Amino acid sequence: MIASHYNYWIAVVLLMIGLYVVMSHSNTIKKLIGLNVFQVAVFMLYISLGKIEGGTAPIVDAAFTVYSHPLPHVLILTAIVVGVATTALGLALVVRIHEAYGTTDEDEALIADRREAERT
Amino acid sequence: MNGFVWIDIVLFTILAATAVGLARTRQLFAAAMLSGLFSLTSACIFVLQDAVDVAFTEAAVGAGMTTVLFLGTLALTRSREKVTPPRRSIPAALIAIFTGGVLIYASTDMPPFAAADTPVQQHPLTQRFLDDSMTEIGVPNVVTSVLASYRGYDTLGETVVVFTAAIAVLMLLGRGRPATSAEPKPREALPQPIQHDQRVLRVVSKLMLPFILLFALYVQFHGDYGPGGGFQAGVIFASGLILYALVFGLDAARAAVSPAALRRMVPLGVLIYAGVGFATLLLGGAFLDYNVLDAHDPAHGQHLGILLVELGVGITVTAAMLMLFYSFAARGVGR
Amino acid sequence: MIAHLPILQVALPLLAAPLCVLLRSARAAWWIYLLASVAAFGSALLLASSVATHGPLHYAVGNWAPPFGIAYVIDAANAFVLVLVSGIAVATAIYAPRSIAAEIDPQRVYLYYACLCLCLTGLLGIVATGDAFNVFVFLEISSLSSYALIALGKRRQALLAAFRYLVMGTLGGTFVLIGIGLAYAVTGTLNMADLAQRLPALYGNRTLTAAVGFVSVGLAIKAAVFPLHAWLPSAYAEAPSAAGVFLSATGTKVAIYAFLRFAFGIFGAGLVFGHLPMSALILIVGTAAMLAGAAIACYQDDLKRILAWSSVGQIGYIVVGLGLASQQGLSAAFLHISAHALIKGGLFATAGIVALRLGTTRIDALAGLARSAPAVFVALLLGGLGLIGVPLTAGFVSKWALVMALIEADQWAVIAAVLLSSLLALVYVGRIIEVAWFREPPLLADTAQPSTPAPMALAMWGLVGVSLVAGVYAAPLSRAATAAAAALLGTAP
Amino acid sequence: MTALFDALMQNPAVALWIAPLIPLAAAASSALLGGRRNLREGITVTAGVISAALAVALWPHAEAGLRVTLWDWLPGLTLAFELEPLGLLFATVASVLWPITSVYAAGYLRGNDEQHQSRFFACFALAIAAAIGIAFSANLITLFICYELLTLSTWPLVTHKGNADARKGGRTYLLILIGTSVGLLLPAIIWTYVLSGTTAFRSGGILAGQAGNATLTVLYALFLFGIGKAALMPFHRWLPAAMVAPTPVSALLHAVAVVKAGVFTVMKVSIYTFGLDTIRSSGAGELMMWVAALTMLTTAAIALTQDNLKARLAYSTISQLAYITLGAALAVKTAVLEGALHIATHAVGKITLFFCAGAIYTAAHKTRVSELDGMGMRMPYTFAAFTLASMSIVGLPPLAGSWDKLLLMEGALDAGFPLMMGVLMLGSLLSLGYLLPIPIRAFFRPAPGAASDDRVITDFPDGDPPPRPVPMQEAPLACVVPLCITAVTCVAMFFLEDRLIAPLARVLEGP
Repeated sequence: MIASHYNYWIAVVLLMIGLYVVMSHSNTIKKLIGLNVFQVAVFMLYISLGKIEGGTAPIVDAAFTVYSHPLPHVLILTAIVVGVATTALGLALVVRIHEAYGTTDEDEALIADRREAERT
Repeated sequence: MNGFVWIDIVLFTILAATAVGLARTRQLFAAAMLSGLFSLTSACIFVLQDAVDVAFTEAAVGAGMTTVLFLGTLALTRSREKVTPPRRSIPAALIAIFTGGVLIYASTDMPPFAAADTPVQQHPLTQRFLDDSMTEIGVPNVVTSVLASYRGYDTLGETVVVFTAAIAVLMLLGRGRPATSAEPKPREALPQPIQHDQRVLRVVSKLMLPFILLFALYVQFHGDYGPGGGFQAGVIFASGLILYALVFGLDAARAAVSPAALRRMVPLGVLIYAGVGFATLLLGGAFLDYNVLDAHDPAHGQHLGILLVELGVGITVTAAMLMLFYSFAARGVGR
Repeated sequence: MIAHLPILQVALPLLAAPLCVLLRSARAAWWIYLLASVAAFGSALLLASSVATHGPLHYAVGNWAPPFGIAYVIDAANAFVLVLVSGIAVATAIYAPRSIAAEIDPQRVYLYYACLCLCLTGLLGIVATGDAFNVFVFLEISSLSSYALIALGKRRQALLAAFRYLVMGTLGGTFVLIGIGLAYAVTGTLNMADLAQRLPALYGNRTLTAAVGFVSVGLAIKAAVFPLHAWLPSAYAEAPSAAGVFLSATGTKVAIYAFLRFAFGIFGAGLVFGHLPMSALILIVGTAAMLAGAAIACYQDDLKRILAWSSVGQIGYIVVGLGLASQQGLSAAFLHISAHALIKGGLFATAGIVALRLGTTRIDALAGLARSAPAVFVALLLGGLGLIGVPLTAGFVSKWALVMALIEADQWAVIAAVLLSSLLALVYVGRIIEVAWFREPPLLADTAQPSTPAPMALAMWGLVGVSLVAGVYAAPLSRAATAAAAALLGTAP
Repeated sequence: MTALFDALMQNPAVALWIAPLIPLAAAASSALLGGRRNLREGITVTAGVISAALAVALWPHAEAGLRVTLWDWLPGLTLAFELEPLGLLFATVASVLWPITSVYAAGYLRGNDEQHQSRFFACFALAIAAAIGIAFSANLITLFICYELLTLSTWPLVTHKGNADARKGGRTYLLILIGTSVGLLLPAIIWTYVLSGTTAFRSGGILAGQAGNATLTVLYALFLFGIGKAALMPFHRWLPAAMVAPTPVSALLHAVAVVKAGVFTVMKVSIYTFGLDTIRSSGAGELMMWVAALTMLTTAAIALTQDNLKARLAYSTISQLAYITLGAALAVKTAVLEGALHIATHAVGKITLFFCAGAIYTAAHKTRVSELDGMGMRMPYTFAAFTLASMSIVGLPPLAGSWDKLLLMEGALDAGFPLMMGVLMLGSLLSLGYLLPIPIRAFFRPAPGAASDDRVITDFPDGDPPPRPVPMQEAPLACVVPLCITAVTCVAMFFLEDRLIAPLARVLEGP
């Protein structure tokens, strides 16, 4: 079990760290960093599905007969791009939030909003 | 147990240490760098697991582009975070542990890692992709044929995602000054020209730049035969120009590739990709059915189609990545 | 031509987005968006009628037969949602220009339309596809564009709302990705039909059970199902009005549709509702949603926030309907999907007009609205009655169907909750109406209110009017919902 | 016009369709005409006269069992109208009193210079449409829909003044009425549907043998409490809360539409959903009978303590409504006939009283009973009408109300509850106690301020008192004429009683 599944478990542990960072931190930049870790862990989970013992990269060549499965790779290529797109958009929002609130901290910004609402 | 296992263990240890360090540090700059390291290490693991294309992309995108964006943001904001109070950390830990627990539970019924008889390997898809694709499409890199043809529609969607991010960031940050500035300029923004005395850096960069761009073109057009393709090429091309901007200043880069041109290139790539789809429709085939592109030789049609859509991807990704960089960088200059 | 409609349905709005950016003119972008949504609506109608007469349509993208390529499958269930989403898109197109002109920097308007096109593309793509991973890709297109659409709200709160939505939404999307991955791990395929065929042999497999869990939680986040709703109220309340109309009417509904498709089209009702205690869980969650959403709505003091919280509650009705997993329950869910989309879209359109006229949507500012803007007020009133579920409105039709389904399932406690939450709806709608109708405006009210632009009024009345017609002539909608439910359950003729 | 009318009468089913459309059209035109007051009120009164004529003209067809399906809305949900004697009686009451109230309302609103008059007339007509819809409903669903429409359309009327008090009253009104209907009545309807598979009204009921006695008792209680408009305690609070409304609205609420819709629904459910035999045999009625009796006595006692004239009338209404509910719950023919008759007689009596209260307010701006001393001579017509109507409600012959009190006592005996006779007598005594002092004060006590004036005026050299020490100060003619008409009707109905209930009596006899 350990030898055949440790790959998955390490990905799960990384995923937990990423998820914890996203959920616990109120700093918006840190949240996005956590989100990245979380997503990379998921990518690892996927990629490990395609691996085959003794296989090689799925580039057909007369020298090889066993290839890892290409489909997870394709899916994760897509997912990586989605990830960077999300990060970019998130960071753009962080910059704007910092301009509008003077902070990159979600909780501080919420408090600022509440104060503003009380004043009016 | 072969030698790979030990490499695995070393890499996983680095990964775990990086992740823990990144979670614990309150220096956002350090966290961003660790996140880059994390991506790079995971790229190594992808290589070990035969996912060379993914590794390539993760290294370029995760370690390269994402880190640049993080640093760009940090230059505009502040780099320390507050201490996380227990009222946030305890529920978060519970959720993380629960999610992880469910996954561990799930993994107990997952097929053994790297076994040959897993459902994934046994499914007819495997044979189709690995054996038949050479006759159907004729591209040795199966990842490319799956990406651009079998699942070409997903890739169109993916290009659209990049396009979306680019216009969203353009909409949010624009290319001009911020509307309101909450606090005075915190410190030097990122892409000022590096001082003249750093001559070595300038010369070396200038020397490297053509090679980077050439390599990007190689990656773009050699994707059929080796790892690579539009995404990787696009990111590399953009990184080359970002390097140029870092060393010679944003204005120099903008003179070389103007933001206006980028604004046209981003949609152009998507248009090329979708245009291929509509062309195949008009030629009487299904959407993105490259076979109809060449009435006599379907395999040639596939080649042509893949070339075109990869070109579309490359254009959009290059332009989008560069545009993202410009947007963040220009925000800093404007202040 | 009909044969290619499934793909054109999604590809036309997709093509429209880059065109908007290339042409770089607000006016041209609007025309493109309008044409794209009209085209999408037209093809959705054609598809729906074709499906109704000839049965499901299959389309293999790239001419790769499934499961090797990506397939589109249109049946009565997704034709229903396609018509709804693209119809709302048309209404948004009519509504948007004046509203956007008032709220968005003119330099960015063309980008905004591009984002609307993209959001439409994403939502239609999720609905039309027959491939599990393709759902994720289009889910992300729609999500990314909606974050951007929301972030451009006038107040700074919009930025924060968009960011929180982004984090939650990405977690949700990634959860879906994990779920798809787990299902892929035990089957080796991504095609929905292929998955559905292979999964029954695996019932009881832990990986599969976890897959159901991850997909459900991920889509529940996207659908803002209580208690994963935290992102919704501020996101929809702070979004620019046009985006509010479109997203409030379609965003969560499509996520719910995706869940339906996963539950019935992939995992199978036997697994989700038979092997796993999902039905009980969904009923509890849905009941909690409709009570909590409506109760919190009563305490809000901003029109858009009331509407947004009310959405949290109304989603509860849909969720309860699908939790029953019966023909009646599902058709009630479909009915409420459409009824709520029309009503809430209409109400957000009204709120947008209020924002344009008064410059704010605070409840206190509505005083005297009935006299200063009688048409807007009447739309607000009719929409509000629909939210409560007063007879002769679409809201009643769907609630009636839901109650009948609950009776069939002997869920008396849930019926009590439905009635109680309708009463709560009466309270929050009553508050709005009372202020707008009976409270005298402050003496110094500026008399120079801008009048309602005709296109905005048209869109508002279109949505409210269709919801009323659907409430009175309920039979066609009811038939469509029944057919949609039958298609999902696999009992369609 | 008459030709059209004849044609309609040839085809009474169409008339059934049209009956609620007339007030709907009036509502629409009032809303659209806006400030053109004469035209607006002219149309309203004309529409009222037409629908009254229509209702009266339908009487010959009362037992024909006419039925029109409006449309099949959803599976299991058909909207349909049906003509039957009880419904026709209620429809007639509503549509005959509508034009009269409209005339009065026009006078009152102008006299008091009220705001939002168009909204008032539109909502008023809408309420009438809803009431007629309730009267002709062929099943519980149709009835429920019209019932809710009635609540919603009267809410703006209750909140008419728009100040904080009015809004608070409106909130109470809406919450209690919709709360009971959605929280109790709707579940009861659903339960009925589940038990019997239909919601149609059938002679003899649909629930006979469908459920056990305990279930039926609970269900009956759900219905009777759920029909909040019938104002059984403890759901009676909305009526006093609605006193903030202008007087013509109170007249509408108390006499024409709202409370009558409530007790009408009670009757209808008792006769056509449960069936009198079922109510009796299952014992379902017994509990509710005592609730009704308790309501009757308690609220009558409260009425005694109220100084505000309208509040006193409001509690009187609650008490009188309990007579009707009691009649239904006794579930014997005589008692049920009493209920039906009381719908009509109390409507005419109470509307007169409210008209009077409004006239007093318009002419003298007085709202309290204690301020009315000596007013009788200043407003002789008003107070004469008030006296007649009071006596009718108390049940003194030869006035309309006397028959139904008699019938109810007979019914109590028939049903085997002689004790109830005592309760009823006590109730009548209390009503005597809270109503008659008002005209007595007005006619026989000297006006407090006027007393000194009288002395000055009477101090004539020749010692003769002037023929009229207090000058007449009646309300505008538009107010006085309607109240005289209704007062006279109180007398006339004493003689018409037989005709009003004969068709219903035949239905109750059964085939």
